[in-house]
Amino acid sequence: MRRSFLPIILVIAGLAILAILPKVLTSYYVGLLVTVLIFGIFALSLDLLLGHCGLPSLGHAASFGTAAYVAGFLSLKIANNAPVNFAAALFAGGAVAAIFGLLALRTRGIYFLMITLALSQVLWGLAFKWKSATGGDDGMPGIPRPNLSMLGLDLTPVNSYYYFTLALFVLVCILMYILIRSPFGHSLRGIRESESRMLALGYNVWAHQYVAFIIAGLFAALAGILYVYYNNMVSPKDLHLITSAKVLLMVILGGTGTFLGPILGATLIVLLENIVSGFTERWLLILGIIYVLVIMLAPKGLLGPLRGRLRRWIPM
Amino acid sequence: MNFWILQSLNGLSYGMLLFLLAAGLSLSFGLMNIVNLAHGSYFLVGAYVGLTVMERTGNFMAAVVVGAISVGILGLLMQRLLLRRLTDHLAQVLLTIGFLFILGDLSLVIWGGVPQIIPKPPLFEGPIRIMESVFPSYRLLVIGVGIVVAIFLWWLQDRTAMGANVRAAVDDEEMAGSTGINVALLMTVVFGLGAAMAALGGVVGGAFLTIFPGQDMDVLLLALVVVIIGGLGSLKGAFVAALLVGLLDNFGKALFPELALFTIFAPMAIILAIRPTGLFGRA
Amino acid sequence: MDSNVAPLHVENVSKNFGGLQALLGVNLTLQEGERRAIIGPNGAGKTTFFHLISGVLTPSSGHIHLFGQEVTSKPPYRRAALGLARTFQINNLFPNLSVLDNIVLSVQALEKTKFSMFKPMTSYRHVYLRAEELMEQWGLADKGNTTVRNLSYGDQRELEVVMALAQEPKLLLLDEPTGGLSPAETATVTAMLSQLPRHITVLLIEHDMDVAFTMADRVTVFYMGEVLAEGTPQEVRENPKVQEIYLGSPI
Amino acid sequence: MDKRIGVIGSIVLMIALLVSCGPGATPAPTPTKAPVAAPTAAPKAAEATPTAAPAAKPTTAPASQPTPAAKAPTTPIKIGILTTLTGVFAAPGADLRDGFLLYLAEKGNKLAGREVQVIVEDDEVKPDVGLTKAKKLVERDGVNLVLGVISSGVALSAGPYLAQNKKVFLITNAGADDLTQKAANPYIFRNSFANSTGGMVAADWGYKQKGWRTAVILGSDYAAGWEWTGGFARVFTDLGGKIIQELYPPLGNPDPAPFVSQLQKADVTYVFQAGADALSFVPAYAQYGVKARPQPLIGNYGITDLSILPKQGEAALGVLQGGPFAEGLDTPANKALTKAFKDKYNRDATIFTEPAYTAGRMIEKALEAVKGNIEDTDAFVKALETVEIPDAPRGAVKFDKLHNIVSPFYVSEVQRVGGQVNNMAIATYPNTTQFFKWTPEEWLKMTPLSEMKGKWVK
Repeated sequence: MRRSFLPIILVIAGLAILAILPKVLTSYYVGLLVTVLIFGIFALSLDLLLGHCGLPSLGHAASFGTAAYVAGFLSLKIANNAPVNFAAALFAGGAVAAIFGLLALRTRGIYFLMITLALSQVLWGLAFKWKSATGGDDGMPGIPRPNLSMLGLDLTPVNSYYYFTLALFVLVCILMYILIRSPFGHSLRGIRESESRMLALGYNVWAHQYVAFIIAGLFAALAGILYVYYNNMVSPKDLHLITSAKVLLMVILGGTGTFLGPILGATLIVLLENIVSGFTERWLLILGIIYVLVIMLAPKGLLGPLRGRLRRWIPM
Repeated sequence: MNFWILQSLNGLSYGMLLFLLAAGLSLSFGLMNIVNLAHGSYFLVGAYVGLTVMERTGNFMAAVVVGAISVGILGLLMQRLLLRRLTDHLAQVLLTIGFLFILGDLSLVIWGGVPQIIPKPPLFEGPIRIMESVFPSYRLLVIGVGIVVAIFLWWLQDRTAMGANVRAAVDDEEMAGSTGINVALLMTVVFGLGAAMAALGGVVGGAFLTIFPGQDMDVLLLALVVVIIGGLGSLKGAFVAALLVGLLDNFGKALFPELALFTIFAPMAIILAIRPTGLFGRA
Repeated sequence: MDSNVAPLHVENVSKNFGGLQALLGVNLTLQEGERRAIIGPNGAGKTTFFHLISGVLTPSSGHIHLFGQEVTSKPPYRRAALGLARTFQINNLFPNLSVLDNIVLSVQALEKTKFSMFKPMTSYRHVYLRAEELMEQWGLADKGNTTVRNLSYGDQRELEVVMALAQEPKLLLLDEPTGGLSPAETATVTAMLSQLPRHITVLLIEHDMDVAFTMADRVTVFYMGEVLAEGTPQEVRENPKVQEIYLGSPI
Repeated sequence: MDKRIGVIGSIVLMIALLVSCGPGATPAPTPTKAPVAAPTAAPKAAEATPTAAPAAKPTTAPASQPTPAAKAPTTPIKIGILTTLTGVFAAPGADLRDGFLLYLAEKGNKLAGREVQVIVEDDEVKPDVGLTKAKKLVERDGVNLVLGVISSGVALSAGPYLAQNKKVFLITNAGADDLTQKAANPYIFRNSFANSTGGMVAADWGYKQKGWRTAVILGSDYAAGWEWTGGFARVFTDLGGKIIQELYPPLGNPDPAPFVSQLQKADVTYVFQAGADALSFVPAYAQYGVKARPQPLIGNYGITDLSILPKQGEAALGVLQGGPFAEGLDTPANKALTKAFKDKYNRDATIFTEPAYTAGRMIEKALEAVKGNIEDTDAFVKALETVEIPDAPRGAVKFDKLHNIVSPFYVSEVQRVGGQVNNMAIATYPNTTQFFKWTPEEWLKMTPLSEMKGKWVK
């Protein structure tokens, strides 16, 4: 196993650029970057399922949105106690994944897609209808950012929140990197390639998938928590099929099973969504065309053609 | 007593509409193994085309026929040119979500954002008396249309050569191909038929449910609930589930309006937990 | 020998799919170290039988014991843990992974560390050493970095067997190991199989009668879901019912 | 293969281009530390004397007098329109936008001598998208003022942000009572209406003029539905009337059947329905035989607004509404607006057009008072508070202490006039405030109407 120093240099350079960006960008663009990082985490978590396990969840927004609602509800209605709220929201997002995993992992293929979709839409319906707890369609606005005063951190200004998000983003990347290189990560890819062979080899396939489903749910929950505090609000949209599909598009646009792919996909889609809509009313049409073009012309994603070369750096 | 009769009729007519909407979706799932999230768009576009025809000609039959045929052709083309090439379900999902956006936005450009309603045929404009109560005659027409379409589909599937070929192709595509059935063409036709039925539902529904931007998503979710409860690919399942959902939704709203949506989501979740393949789906 | 400690003891096993009776009242016991071949025409239920033993399918009735343990409705991975390994009739590999990674995953299956999430795979040196040793032993050493889907069919077929061997099995099920191979490749694989140490019990399905009869100590014939005959190659060859099925075929 | 690379390349290029033309030359104000303690409490205190001249509310007010003397910048004034252009409220959103653009066009794109640059953003009727777009308008485009907003949910999420950043937010539709009551803020104005007022006018008129004593109320199950029907119920019961049934269909419920078919007999049905829900409700009311009982239908002014009225057919004739406007209003300004809008956009002006159009006049008048210097926000807020338009299309309008509109309210009826159906005013309630017949203190002490759902039937 030869090691090249190039990737390490690139990562350090990338981090340096990310660290400097707030100094040169206006607050609006720093805000966009925060969104990019959050969706980067979200997309990475989905890629753990899609790219590494071969499980195409159409309901990944369930963990994201549930955590967002729990964090929002606690901060707004109970107390702005960051550690407790973070833990509770992470737990809720993971619990949703644990329950959904039990139901969905009994099935494969088209049924898996439909069940994950249906289950997450049930949660969406709950958020939409249970007005007294969730605010219904209007969501819950006015959620304060976490107060980490005991650490001397005020996360209210967008720049501080950016660094906070960046730190967690880097943490997620490191954890994900360790995970996909571990024996567990290797097993997941084996399962993606052939479940029946893994079973015959003696792997408890279900347990691997279930654990991965929960881990992915936890990372998605983290993204949801960061999102609700960044926006200061949460709404049923965060649980909707369209959100799940958007993250899927991010992963596929970038390239599944690659490390940079989901992050690249998240970057492009977030920028497109926020910037194109300022130029034309017809941005939904453009977004639709992008979905079609990506699927028909670049089904392996932007990094797909480069995958062979990237493999040397990143286990895939 | 009166309440129950009236609300049952409401639920039945709504359920029949759901059947028109969901039958095609169930077929494309179960027979062709295609996940089509643009199915709600067929309903919406069909309704809008029907509206335009109705405004030009004033003939409700013409609106139904033109709406169904034009959307049927749209479905044919989408299946033939794009969906057929995608074997991966996930790719189908994202492609059809793209079309959900595209067709929705194009409809907004062409027909504007104002909610629309298709004028009813004059014969069915008014109310009729049923025992003590008053009921819109048009909703009885909807029940009739639903029954006719269900019988037609059953006949098509069980009593015609085309239906036999479809069943053969689903059981064993290679075998069917080797006996001279043009499987690819057959699938395209069935897909187009499913799209046309959704459009038929759009025109019929457009006369009492209105047509508005965003309806594509609303009806898509309803259709998915019906298909999941009924079981992918089962016409019988789609029929039973559509009536079930129609009645549940109607009684749910009438009795517990706060729980609207839940009265249909909860049965779906329970069925998924107990029988992931739906009431009549194949394992 | 007491059948309770036999590597494989199948007792009156039946399997039906809907209305179709795939297997009916099959009994079969293997002695330790035995080489047993299963032959029979297409549709006789041979592969179904393998699926029942390895746990892909559960019998409709009857019992299966591995090394004296009842495993009738145990999941496949539990049976693998008892020392069962199998190959597949149609190549069942990890096509987008390298040959090395395929074998590493097989070796790792024995390890308790397969759920470990915190240390990189590459830090488990002994797993790689074992994998490299296997590649060396079975002539795949120069192909370690090749992606499996780019391997020749013959090499893939060989890898099927190597992956099963990497599990260090006590009982090995081989589903047509030479299926689709050229005569030369068949010879290679046959040679490979005959080198297997005698403490491994082998059950193989074979279409190639030459391979079956040279490899096996005993032969079982399946026909229409039932055991038609069982015995030494010589006995089976001379069985009139078997000859009837294989009418005209040189047995 | 190369086709794919081409597509990928062009997507990347497109995005790169979009990003690079992003930041623009004007560095947006960076709210390094948003003032959390916006002076939200102030207005309530100032409310003690409702008839007195506007008191100075914003804490920074004293400095505002001399500033207009300083020359106003010559750069364009940037105005953001936050509205809905996709989804179920796309049509109202476009009417709102075009109402304001029409006024600007009439003024040659100049207000108080300064060029006006308008940036339109689509909130998709989603509160979080609305907030994101508000941030974009402020932080990227550097707008001086934001107007519009169809949905109260969006207004409630974007409002606090805009106020924190000291941007004037002029709401031209969203009617949630809270916006100018509990959530009132020195920087938030509303020139449309508060939800409950229309219902209160309808109840007062019906009880006194029509002699209605029993009523059924039916409202979409969200804040606006509770507040419109609640306004009706509060005044109706206060006068001595009785509510005998309350029904709340979900919002976005195009099939009114389960509800219409269980309406009980009463002197009147009061309804809040909007958009597609209203379009299907009015015909269903006739087809289920309720209209013929006879049981008159009165509702919010959206149940038969002009964009859907012609499609509701005969069933709509005779339907009554209470609201701050009626399309058939016979004022010179309304006739001029109706004609100009039709000429420019080739469609009818609707109830969503008038407030946005009048917003143009109100902003212009306030700008003239500060000599175009909108950058002095507090002076501009003060000027806007005192703006009075005696001849807006709907009549004389001004703001109350909590920055909600004071305007005439109308009871109108769907009539056929010269072969066309329209909403014709049949009674006028001049100078109506959001507190109707109560004082602000009395009103604010009562339970908010959004919490009264389900409590009217005794």
